[in-house]
Amino acid sequence: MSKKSFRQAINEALRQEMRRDPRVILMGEDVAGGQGGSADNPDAWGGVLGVTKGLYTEFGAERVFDTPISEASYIGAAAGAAATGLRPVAELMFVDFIGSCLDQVMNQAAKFRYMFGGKARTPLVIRAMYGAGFSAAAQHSQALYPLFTHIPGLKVVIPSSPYEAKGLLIEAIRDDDPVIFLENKVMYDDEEDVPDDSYTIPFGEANLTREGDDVTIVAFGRMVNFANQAADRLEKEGITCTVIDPRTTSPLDTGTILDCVAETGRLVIVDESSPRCNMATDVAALVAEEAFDALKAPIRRVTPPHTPVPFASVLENLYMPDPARIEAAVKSVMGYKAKQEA
Amino acid sequence: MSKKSFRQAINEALRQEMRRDPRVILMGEDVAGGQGGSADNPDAWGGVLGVTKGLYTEFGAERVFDTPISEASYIGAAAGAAATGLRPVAELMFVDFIGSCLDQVMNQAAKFRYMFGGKARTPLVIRAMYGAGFSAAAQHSQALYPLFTHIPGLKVVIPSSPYEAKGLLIEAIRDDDPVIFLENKVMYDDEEDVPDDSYTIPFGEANLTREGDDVTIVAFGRMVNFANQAADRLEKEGITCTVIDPRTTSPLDTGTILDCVAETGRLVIVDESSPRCNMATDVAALVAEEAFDALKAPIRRVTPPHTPVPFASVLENLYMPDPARIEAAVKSVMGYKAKQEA
Amino acid sequence: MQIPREVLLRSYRAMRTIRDFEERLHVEFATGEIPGFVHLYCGEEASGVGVCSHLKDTDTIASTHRGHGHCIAKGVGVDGMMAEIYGRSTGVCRGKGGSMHIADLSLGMLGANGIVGGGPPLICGAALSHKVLKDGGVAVAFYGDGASNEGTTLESLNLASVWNLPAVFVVEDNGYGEATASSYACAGTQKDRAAGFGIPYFECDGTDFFAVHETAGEAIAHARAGKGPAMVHVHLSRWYGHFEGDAMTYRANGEVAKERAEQDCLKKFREKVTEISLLDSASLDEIDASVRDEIEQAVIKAKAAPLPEPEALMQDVYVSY
Amino acid sequence: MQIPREVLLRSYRAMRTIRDFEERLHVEFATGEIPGFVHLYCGEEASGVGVCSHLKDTDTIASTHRGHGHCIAKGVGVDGMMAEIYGRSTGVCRGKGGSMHIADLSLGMLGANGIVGGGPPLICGAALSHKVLKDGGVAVAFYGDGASNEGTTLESLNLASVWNLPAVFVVEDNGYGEATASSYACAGTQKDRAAGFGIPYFECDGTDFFAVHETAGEAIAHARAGKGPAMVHVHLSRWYGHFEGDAMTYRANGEVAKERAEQDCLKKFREKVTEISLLDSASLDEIDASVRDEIEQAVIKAKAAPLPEPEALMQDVYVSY
Ligand SMILES: Cc1ncc(C[n+]2csc(CCOP(=O)(O)OP(=O)(O)O)c2C)c(N)n1
Ligand SMILES: Cc1ncc(C[n+]2csc(CCOP(=O)(O)OP(=O)(O)O)c2C)c(N)n1
Ligand SMILES: [Mg+2]
Ligand SMILES: [Mg+2]
Repeated sequence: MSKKSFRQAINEALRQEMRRDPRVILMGEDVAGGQGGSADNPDAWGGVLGVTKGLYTEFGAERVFDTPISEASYIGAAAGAAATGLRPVAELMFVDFIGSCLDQVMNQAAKFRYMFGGKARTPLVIRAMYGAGFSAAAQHSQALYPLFTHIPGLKVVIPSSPYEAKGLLIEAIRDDDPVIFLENKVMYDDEEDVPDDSYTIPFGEANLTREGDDVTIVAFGRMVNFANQAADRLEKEGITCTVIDPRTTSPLDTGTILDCVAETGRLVIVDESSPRCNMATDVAALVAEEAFDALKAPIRRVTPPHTPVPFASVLENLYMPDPARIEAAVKSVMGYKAKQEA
Repeated sequence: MSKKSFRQAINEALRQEMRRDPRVILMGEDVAGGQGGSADNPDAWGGVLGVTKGLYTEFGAERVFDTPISEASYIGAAAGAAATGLRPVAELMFVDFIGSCLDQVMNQAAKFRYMFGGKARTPLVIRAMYGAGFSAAAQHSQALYPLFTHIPGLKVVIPSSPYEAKGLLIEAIRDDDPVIFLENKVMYDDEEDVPDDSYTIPFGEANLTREGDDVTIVAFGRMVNFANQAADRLEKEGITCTVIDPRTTSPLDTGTILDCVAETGRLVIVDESSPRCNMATDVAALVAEEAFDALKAPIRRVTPPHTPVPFASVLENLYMPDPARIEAAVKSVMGYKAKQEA
Repeated sequence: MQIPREVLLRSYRAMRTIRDFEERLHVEFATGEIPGFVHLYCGEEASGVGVCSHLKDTDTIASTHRGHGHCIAKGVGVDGMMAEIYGRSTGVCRGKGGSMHIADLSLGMLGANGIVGGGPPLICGAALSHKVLKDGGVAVAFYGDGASNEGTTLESLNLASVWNLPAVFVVEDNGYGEATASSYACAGTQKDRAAGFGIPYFECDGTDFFAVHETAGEAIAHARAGKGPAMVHVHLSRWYGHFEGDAMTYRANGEVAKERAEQDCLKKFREKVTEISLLDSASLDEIDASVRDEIEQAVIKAKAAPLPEPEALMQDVYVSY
Repeated sequence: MQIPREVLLRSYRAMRTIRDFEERLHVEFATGEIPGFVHLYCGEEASGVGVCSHLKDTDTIASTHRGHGHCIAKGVGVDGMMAEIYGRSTGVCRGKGGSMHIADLSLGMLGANGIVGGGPPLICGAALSHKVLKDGGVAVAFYGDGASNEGTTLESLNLASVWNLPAVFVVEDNGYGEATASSYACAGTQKDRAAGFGIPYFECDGTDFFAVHETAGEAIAHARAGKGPAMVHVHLSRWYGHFEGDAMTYRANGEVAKERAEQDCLKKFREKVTEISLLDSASLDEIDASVRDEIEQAVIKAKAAPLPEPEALMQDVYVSY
């Protein structure tokens, strides 16, 4: 066990799985970097933010493949390789680039197993960065996990810390279905204790980062941290919250969410993706259908507005959910009085 | 006023707008059909199901453009043409093909206006077929409007009848934002009275196809008809329903939905798209947040399961929501007794 | 190159099987019993069979919406295919795929594909598997003239070249993508496109099994030898509409009839092999009869086969509510 | 072809403006005041300016993530650009776009683009507008060697050719896409790719304004005359990292220094015009001084400019809850 950054945790997961299983290969734009360059330094980059650094040096050109800038063909190639015996981990760099290759994910990889009557397995992992807060503007800041969650046949993972990232990525690589693994780009330098050995965290099992009596907060990825910050502050005012990190949006641990709401009777959902047809609506609908009885107050969603991500920091900060808005939402459901009662 | 099919209504909308405004152009695969063919019959097809038939003959090669099978470039071209003075209507054939060109829709057309600080207008309409029920299997049967609804900057239209189709398509062509216009492929031969003159139906104004006291049903596209069939039967048993056709999922007429739920206190949502992060969850979340007080029962969703669309009719029929399932859902919310009361 | 007798017999049988399978589907579709979209390969048999005559089960192919011929050429059984097209639980995809999604990974058949341009990227991946796993296999993407304009196809040519993959790109150029002629939709030439990505180019008459066999043989040998990808441009004609129901109003009257009369790959094959006494008419007749029976049986079995059970709806996919 | 003095002066000024704008951004970025991703065009000035020296406001261009040079070459003002990069409300996109999304439709500048390969399809559309509206305009897509492998780019070459569009495709080949060399990532040649889609091909040294001017002039004239698209392959080098923060460990030591010393388009321009007495040193010095001041002022104004108001978050987009 030692302190590791989110970046290191992912690198270590990849390294350990590549050592364990020769079928695990890596591909993506500059996942090594420097191919053909005049410095003759083919491991120059290790991905645009250095996450895969050193893997080319250890595993070589037979396992680590830099690609042309051609997302449709190499993500499709990853799907094809997965269906024919390899276990590729493909890096899409920014999840925003899914627009260049969605067909290979949505109509090919995701559908093979079902459409071919169970005769195909597609053990494919697609890693990509998501999220705002980096001043990267509208085309490099989207969250987009609702798109993937909507598509049957995909599994979708959003780790909320270095520990989570390592265990979930190893699980993803060992899974036989296509998995979308989303990394928040502003969290790469976050650190925490992470075991040195290999371990897995199962999909579809939520993590309760804290338990409380008053309000259940469901949050995704980086928002788990914001939710915990809000809960810390609220605790000082005597409001205690359960914070649920579902870890995976597909499969979703509906049981844990429903159980917690049954106890607290109040629900706030924090989702940094665009507000329409997103995970906040997904969880709200689940609870409004299955835990209606338990609800003491309206279900509040904390999300960005339905706009592209603006560039200027002053606007981007307004755009993003933050601990203060979560706190306000929790207080509003605590303060709720039904009209009949009021 | 005369009886027109869904197909004719769309054809007429296109024809009238092309007559009215020379900047309106058409493009897509075989929207005319027969270019370069040995029969020298360049208006051979009028789209794969004949919807644009005759428009090439009337407007010629300067207004109607057959494309190579290259969705990314021609949908992108439509976006670029829209930003530079034309008002293109591009046909994507099956909405399932969005995977081949999502970037041009999501990161280009949808974002121009906001990202460029209001300096761009993108009056683009993308028409595409959606929906199951045609035995067209997993890659030609998806609904996918939740994907578009999730993306800020797009408007999304799902007409539920020939009358609706004509008025909404004319509105779409006159709108200055990019509009996704979805046509249910099994409805093209549906007929009803449609005015011969041009008319528009505004976006974001729901249509109440019937009003009742007991349950509000929100349904989309073809599901509006199923909802009305269910409501017909329920009426005979003394249960009366309000059926809401929102017409557009983005903008969504939240006011009408909330008002109706305030009156009936019960809500069933019928959505033929995959169940996760879809319009059923979107509307459920809205109501669970904004009309919580009024709710007398859980919000029920009638959707397909979270699987690809199967080919065999026997499975596809099980997959699709139908009037019987809607009826059952309505009865279940009518029969609901809170645990406290029960 | 002398083609072994057993390869000739097998290839003729495959071509005949495709022909009868397709002609029968054409008839069956008209009765309304077959749902969905059906795209027939009739007239193009020598291409799929000529190419696949060089492949083993451990090699991989990816096909298109017009996939029946490639499936049969790669060894997928007609019973399972027919049952699939009829949506039966005995279908090769248990009735869940249908005509456009027939696949059998165990035979290296990576699937028909409803998405134009869907196959070439997948074939880069299959070729990568062959390369990394060092199993000596090659991977072949079949795609049409129309599909040659998809970005996925064009990117794949580059990717295969950059990675020096054992991949062969077979452009089946039947002159049309739906109703639009390739003379309209394809600028430049396939030959120059191959050159644009540094890929060796081969072409042949797709109605002549021997031409396809020889040309594809060279291209596949090139790829199998580790020399990188190759392109084979096969000139063809399709005899039926784009899909069943298409009246082909974009093609000149009599054009198809002429092709049927003059460019039938089965007739040409028979003429050639009997002329130079490679095979005798009797053994071909025998094959014809046996195939006729096989197709008849496949239809009877398919019609009698059980429909999928309701449980199948939720099987073979992870489902979260 | 004799280039008018006023075009020479304007072009030199544009190149100098780009150079100073970029060198200054390099310094300002290091202070941490500029957020996000910044990709510098330094060293490549002669390309954007040489091409745009043939364009009017009514012509259209689409650019890339490395867009500042194209914007300046097309006439976008540096005050608005600098303010945009600083995220101010006075920015050309009101602070909502940033470096990667500078656009000014009124000047025919269809936007920088954060998506590699995003521009070429848009340019097909702009060219279609010029053609349908018969305004005599041409549309130019700038894109990199890396982007030349995107399916969108390759499809666009075909589409432009099939539609016979007044479109020019300018491949700015600086040898790298991020850290990966084009010698690795681009199979074949740009020349053969152009041929693959029936498009005339031109190439030139992108550090020589006169070469770019002449070559682009021919290509643009071809397109403007209604003869269809053309490709211009411009050979270049970039002087800074892929983005600010990239240490360029993939390039040999001293490589960039050598290029700066020997292939500086501004030096080469000055040498040539003074040698043959087209312009005198003094007028160039004057431009240098004036540009230096302009950039200084742009930074001062940008830093002093107001941030966007909170309301801007919800403006210029239709918002449904
Ligand atoms: C991405 C995509 N675009 C469009 C279609 C509709 N479509 C199906 S087949 C076809 C024509 C394909 O032409 P070609 O590649 O020449 O193959 P052929 O039908 O001639 O065998 C088209 C446009 C599709 N299925 N997928
Ligand atoms: C679709 C997409 N893929 C990848 C990226 C990440 N990316 C940004 S710039 C770049 C390199 C582009 O190389 P090139 O086209 O040669 O342009 P240059 O940077 O050399 O000017 C990459 C890979 C992106 N922005 N968009
Ligand atoms: Mg064809
Ligand atoms: Mg480059």
